[in-house]
Amino acid sequence: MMKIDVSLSKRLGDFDWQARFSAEGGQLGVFGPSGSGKSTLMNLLAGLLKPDSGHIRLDGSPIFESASSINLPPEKRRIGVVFQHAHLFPHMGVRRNLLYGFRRTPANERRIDTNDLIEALNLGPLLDRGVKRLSGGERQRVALGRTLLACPRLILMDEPLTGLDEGLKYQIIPYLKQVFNRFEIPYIFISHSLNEMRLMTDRVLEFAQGEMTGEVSSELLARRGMGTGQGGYSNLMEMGRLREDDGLYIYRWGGQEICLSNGGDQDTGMFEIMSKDITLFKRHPEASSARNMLQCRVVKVFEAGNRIGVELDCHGQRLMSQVVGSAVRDLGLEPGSAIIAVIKASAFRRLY
Amino acid sequence: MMKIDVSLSKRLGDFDWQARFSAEGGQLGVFGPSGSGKSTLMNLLAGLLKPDSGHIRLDGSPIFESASSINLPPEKRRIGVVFQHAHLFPHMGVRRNLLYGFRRTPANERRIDTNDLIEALNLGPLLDRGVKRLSGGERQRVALGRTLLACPRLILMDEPLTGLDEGLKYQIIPYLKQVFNRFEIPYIFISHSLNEMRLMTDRVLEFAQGEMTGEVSSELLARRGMGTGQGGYSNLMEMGRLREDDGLYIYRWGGQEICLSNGGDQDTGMFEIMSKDITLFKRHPEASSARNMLQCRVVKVFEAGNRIGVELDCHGQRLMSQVVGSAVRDLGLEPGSAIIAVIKASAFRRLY
Amino acid sequence: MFEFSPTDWQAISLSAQVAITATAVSLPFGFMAAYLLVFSRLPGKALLDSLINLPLVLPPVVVGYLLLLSLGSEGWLGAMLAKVGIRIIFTWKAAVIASMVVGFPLLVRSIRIGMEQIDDHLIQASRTLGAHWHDTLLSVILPLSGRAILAGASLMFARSLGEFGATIILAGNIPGVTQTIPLAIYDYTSTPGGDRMALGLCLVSIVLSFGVLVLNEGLVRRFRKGVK
Amino acid sequence: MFEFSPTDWQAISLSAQVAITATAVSLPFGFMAAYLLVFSRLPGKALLDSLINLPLVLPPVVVGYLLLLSLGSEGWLGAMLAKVGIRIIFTWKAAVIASMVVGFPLLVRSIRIGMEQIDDHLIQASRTLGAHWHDTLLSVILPLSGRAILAGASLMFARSLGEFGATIILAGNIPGVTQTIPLAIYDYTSTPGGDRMALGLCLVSIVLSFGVLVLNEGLVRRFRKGVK
Amino acid sequence: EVRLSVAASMTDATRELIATYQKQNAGTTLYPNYAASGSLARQIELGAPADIFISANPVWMTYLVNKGVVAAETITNFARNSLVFVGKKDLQVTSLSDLTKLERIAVGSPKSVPAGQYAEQALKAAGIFDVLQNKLIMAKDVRQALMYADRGEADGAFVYNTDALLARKAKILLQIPQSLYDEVVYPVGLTTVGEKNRAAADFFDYLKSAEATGILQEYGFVVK
Ligand SMILES: Nc1ncnc2c1ncn2[C@@H]1O[C@H](COP(=O)(O)OP(=O)(O)OP(=O)(O)O)[C@@H](O)[C@H]1O
Ligand SMILES: Nc1ncnc2c1ncn2[C@@H]1O[C@H](COP(=O)(O)OP(=O)(O)OP(=O)(O)O)[C@@H](O)[C@H]1O
Ligand SMILES: [Mg+2]
Ligand SMILES: [Mg+2]
Repeated sequence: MMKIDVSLSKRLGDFDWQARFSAEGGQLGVFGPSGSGKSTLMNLLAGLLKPDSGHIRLDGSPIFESASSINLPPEKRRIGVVFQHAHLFPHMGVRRNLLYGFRRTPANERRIDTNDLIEALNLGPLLDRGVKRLSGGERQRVALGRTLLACPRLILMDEPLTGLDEGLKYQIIPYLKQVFNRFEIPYIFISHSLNEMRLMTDRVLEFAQGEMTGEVSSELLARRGMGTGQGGYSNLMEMGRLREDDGLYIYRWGGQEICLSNGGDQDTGMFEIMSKDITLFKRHPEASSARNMLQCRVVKVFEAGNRIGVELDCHGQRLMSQVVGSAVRDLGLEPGSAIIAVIKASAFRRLY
Repeated sequence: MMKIDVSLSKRLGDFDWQARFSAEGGQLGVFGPSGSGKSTLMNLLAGLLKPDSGHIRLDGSPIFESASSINLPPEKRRIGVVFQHAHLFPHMGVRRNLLYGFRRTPANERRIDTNDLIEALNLGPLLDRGVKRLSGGERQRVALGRTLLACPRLILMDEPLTGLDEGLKYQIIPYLKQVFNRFEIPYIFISHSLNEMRLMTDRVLEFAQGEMTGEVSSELLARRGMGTGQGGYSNLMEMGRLREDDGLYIYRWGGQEICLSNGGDQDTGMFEIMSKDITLFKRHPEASSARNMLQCRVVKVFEAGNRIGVELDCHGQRLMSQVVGSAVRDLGLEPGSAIIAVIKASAFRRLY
Repeated sequence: MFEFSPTDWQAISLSAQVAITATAVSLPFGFMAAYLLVFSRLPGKALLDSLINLPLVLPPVVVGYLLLLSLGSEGWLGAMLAKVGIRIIFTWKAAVIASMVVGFPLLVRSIRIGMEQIDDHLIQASRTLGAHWHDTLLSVILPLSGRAILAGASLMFARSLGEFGATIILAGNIPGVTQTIPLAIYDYTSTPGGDRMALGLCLVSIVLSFGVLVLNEGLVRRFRKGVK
Repeated sequence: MFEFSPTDWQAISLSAQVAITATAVSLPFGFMAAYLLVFSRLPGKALLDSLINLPLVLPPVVVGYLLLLSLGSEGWLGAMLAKVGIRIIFTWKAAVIASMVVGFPLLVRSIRIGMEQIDDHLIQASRTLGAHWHDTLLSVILPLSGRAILAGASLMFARSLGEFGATIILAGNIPGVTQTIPLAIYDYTSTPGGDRMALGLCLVSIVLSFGVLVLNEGLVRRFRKGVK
Repeated sequence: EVRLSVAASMTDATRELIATYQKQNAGTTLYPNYAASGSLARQIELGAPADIFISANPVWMTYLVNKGVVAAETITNFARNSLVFVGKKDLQVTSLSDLTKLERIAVGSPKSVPAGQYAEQALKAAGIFDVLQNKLIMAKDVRQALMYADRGEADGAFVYNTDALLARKAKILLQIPQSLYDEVVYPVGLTTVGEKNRAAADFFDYLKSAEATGILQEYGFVVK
């Protein structure tokens, strides 16, 4: 469990940067448009940029404090960094790059198995290559592995998954999460992608024009996204598989059976269903191409931008649907009313 | 209109690369997993890497031909490149970087207005900056602008939109398309994102392990994506707005009214509706939260991976829906049968 | 302090003049030589390289002697120049040439090291943006070698200030005409009791080169700032 | 060809020995000096820089005198060394020291130019991966300056081969003991008919330094290849 | 073990002296150190090991005597030399006054080269120094002056008789009358260290022997 307490300001040319937050928990996101100061936060925390004033405390002990002139050098902070551009050492091959931090970690701190990691990041075929002969995505993976192997007490990741193809990305995320969880490495995750953010973090710091403008749960950030149109809110459902039936996969979720057209190989999985993919019906519709019809109860109806969010209770599980204003009238949506949530089997997206 | 005819092979260390294709038309995509050789194609075309053998012909005239030892130098090819990493000139400010190619373009070839471009890429505030003080996304935008201003006869873009936030990305795409169309600059677009690919290109070359494995329409690529799960097929609909009504936006599409919860400001727009968001009903369902119920006729039912694709004719327009196998039986889907396509107003995503 | 004689003052100003001229004239040649060595695919690169390094390996006096062989009235170059009425040896021009030849390897080597570290991608970018190789040379390679060029120039300037062996052979040690600081120092140290004046002249040399160093650093800083 | 006398052969082997020793011994110091000049925040950097450049600015003979002043039996360093039974002057060690001092500015300047071009991000990356500054120095800065170090070393080697002025003062011109190639050449040029032999020795110098150059290029290539 | 500091102009003669001496005294090793007299004097002054100092002019010998490192009583004039003017064969130079017709005259730099000082004395005595001043090419040492004359870069040069013998093209055109300049002597002396070195004293004596005198004369020196 990490406890981080930050209050910093920094002037870069004519760009004024400042932030003040404290957070507890393993995962913290940083979200904001291009040029809003996300990478700057990373540089300040890692000790690569000296703040003008303020303090950084990690787990209670100060690693920077302008008042008492404390300023731990980067290597003493044990804060790992995955840069936006890989910045691999050009004079070493892939293997030596990967092991650079590992070798500098005391044996009792080496909590990650090299072979595990190499496999997870699919680095095996690259090990004996020179770094100048890697493709863009390959570089990024090596950089990620290099930082992980240093087993730092906090990892800062600056758009680490950018440049990876989607397949690889969603293949890496669960491994990352698993590593981070197993070894209890907290991290701060910078990304432009709401989805990566949802999957990787709980709480998110928002930046705009150099200022930290607020702190929200990644949940809330996603709900707010519902109103702004790029994809809406995504319900994340972790489900266990029951059986396969006629090309369809039947999963168990909250005491009900959910029917998916795209299951994958593993027994459990993380699936995404977008709020806009949940259609609400007053009565059980006949002859629909949709396979899942869930009996639900409305918990809350709220506005999100120009949409209406409907929070549903589905045998104890929560689902978020999004409808338009007139539907609220037509269906008589109000807390407590019974409703059928219809979801197409193909609307689920397996994340991992 | 570009006509490109390529047949090349190249050995890089123990990596064998080869491709043979010819294409006509303004937009060509290149798709493939990390390390499959996409950037290598770019380097070969631009003249930055010398092929071992083969030829490249652009609009009929050879720019490389191993048989007759033709090998035009990069500056003679007039093929612009946007690199995966920006590679801005560190000794120049943003303005001089932007104008570098522009100044080297004969006046009669300078078809793009500098101010237009600066505005479109939102570069105004950066103009007087040094490039070392740009954020990752800012660098990428400057690199894009620099290449565009050189007004080349073909532009190669290597994941040019990576590192941009979604908002900015979909803001830039229509501008890019507009510029490319207006000045008839053909381009080859490398990306990991199916959606960017759909929006930017018609035809797509697929690469795997250094080999060009095929050429498909971006349409087909997307249809195939339906089966592989990441998002499915997206129907792209260009629609004109009719009116606003009770917080909803009514658009005209194929002689019908379409109701969207998220319209945006402009009168016309490009909207995306995923195939999985189109639910099919035998009869008109009563009391649904879905606002759009379109009378359609089934054109074709085909398999795509473990899903079933249903091509619909909707008053002359095409729509692609995706359902599971059992739905085909239940609804009696076969070419010619009448069906109701139900789409939630919130399922539409405005791209631009 | 030191009471410099008029010929001493002449030596000082001559030294400065020679060092500046030698450095300034060599710069473009040094840059081109470094460019050829780093970027070209000439077959005779190793040979060119050793040729440039020659004056470094040989004792300066030998370099002076070899220069005299070609630039003297009997030498092929000297004879040619004599026809158009130019005499090099025993004039300050000879001192400039001696300094140029002796300092050239230092200049080239410095610029080279800088050039070798330029990111290939930047050169590629400029080519795809329509720059011919000579345009790239001037607009990308030259400015990116800027600091190395400055470093090489100040190295060469300093070396020129200290150049003795080749100069005294090619230019002679003629007070007021070709006597630079090192030659004046030689005269002083060859006289019992001349040490103090020799020391004084050494100090002048040091101050001059320190000045150039400070100027250099200043330029580098302005350079960096220009880039922001 | 040339019939070298035994003392000539001694001069040749001594020259090689001196140049190699001077270069090898100077390398770590040169590297540290360059590091201090590029990366440290010492207040006296400009001073250190000019101090290092001093031997370049002064005529080598003057450098020789200054060294003699401190290393001679009357000099403070010489007196100290004499107490532990070490005599430097008029031994081959003196020739090494003369070459070291005269070549040092060249070495430092070369390494510096290379170091200045190292991408800061790589240093930052190594620090965040747990490397202390001295670890970063050895594992990142040193190898990334590799080519510049090689270049500086070959520059210094060549300069050592040609070093005359400081050597003749500090080491003396004793055939078979301290007479290096340049000193032997000096002797020959003041002997009737010695020109041919002087030329022969020059050629040997050239061949030696060419060898080092080729070795250098080879190392650079292996270096690159190691990196792939 | 004997260490000699020998003026560069005596290099060849000394080499032969050592060789002949060593034929008879195989047990002694001789270490000659050849450089300009001024350099040698400075080295000895600053503690360089030397037993015998052979100087090209009395000034540096006196300098070392004053510093107390050379035993004054041991100093003898070992050899003498004379000043000549060399130049191309066909030059019409029969007296010093003919020199005013010449374009360029090489001479050792009077400030640092003894031969240059003697030449300056002679020219001043002949009253033509001011006329010639701008035609003088100052050289680092006599050999360089000779080289200029030999290669035709200068019309002629003031050099020692011993040096003139080394010239390939240039010929002796004029013997400068001894009356116009101080006598050119090569003093030799034992250092205070050398006095205590038996072998050094032995070689020192050999330098004054008839055999040594013969060798010196062979190289063009005058021995009285
Ligand atoms: N040294 C500097 N001097 C002046 N301005 C700077 C400096 N470094 C960064 N900036 C500016 O500070 C702002 C924040 O930069 P930062 O790299 O933190 O952005 P970011 O949020 O990471 O953006 P992106 O998502 O594009 O990577 C940018 O506008 C950048 O141009
Ligand atoms: N000079 C080289 N020597 C050996 N292998 C090389 C060289 N250059 C590239 N490669 C290899 O060739 C393959 C293709 O590289 P390329 O950069 O074209 O991939 P890419 O498709 O652009 O990948 P990404 O999407 O990650 O950028 C990679 O596996 C890379 O490691
Ligand atoms: Mg950033
Ligand atoms: Mg790539």
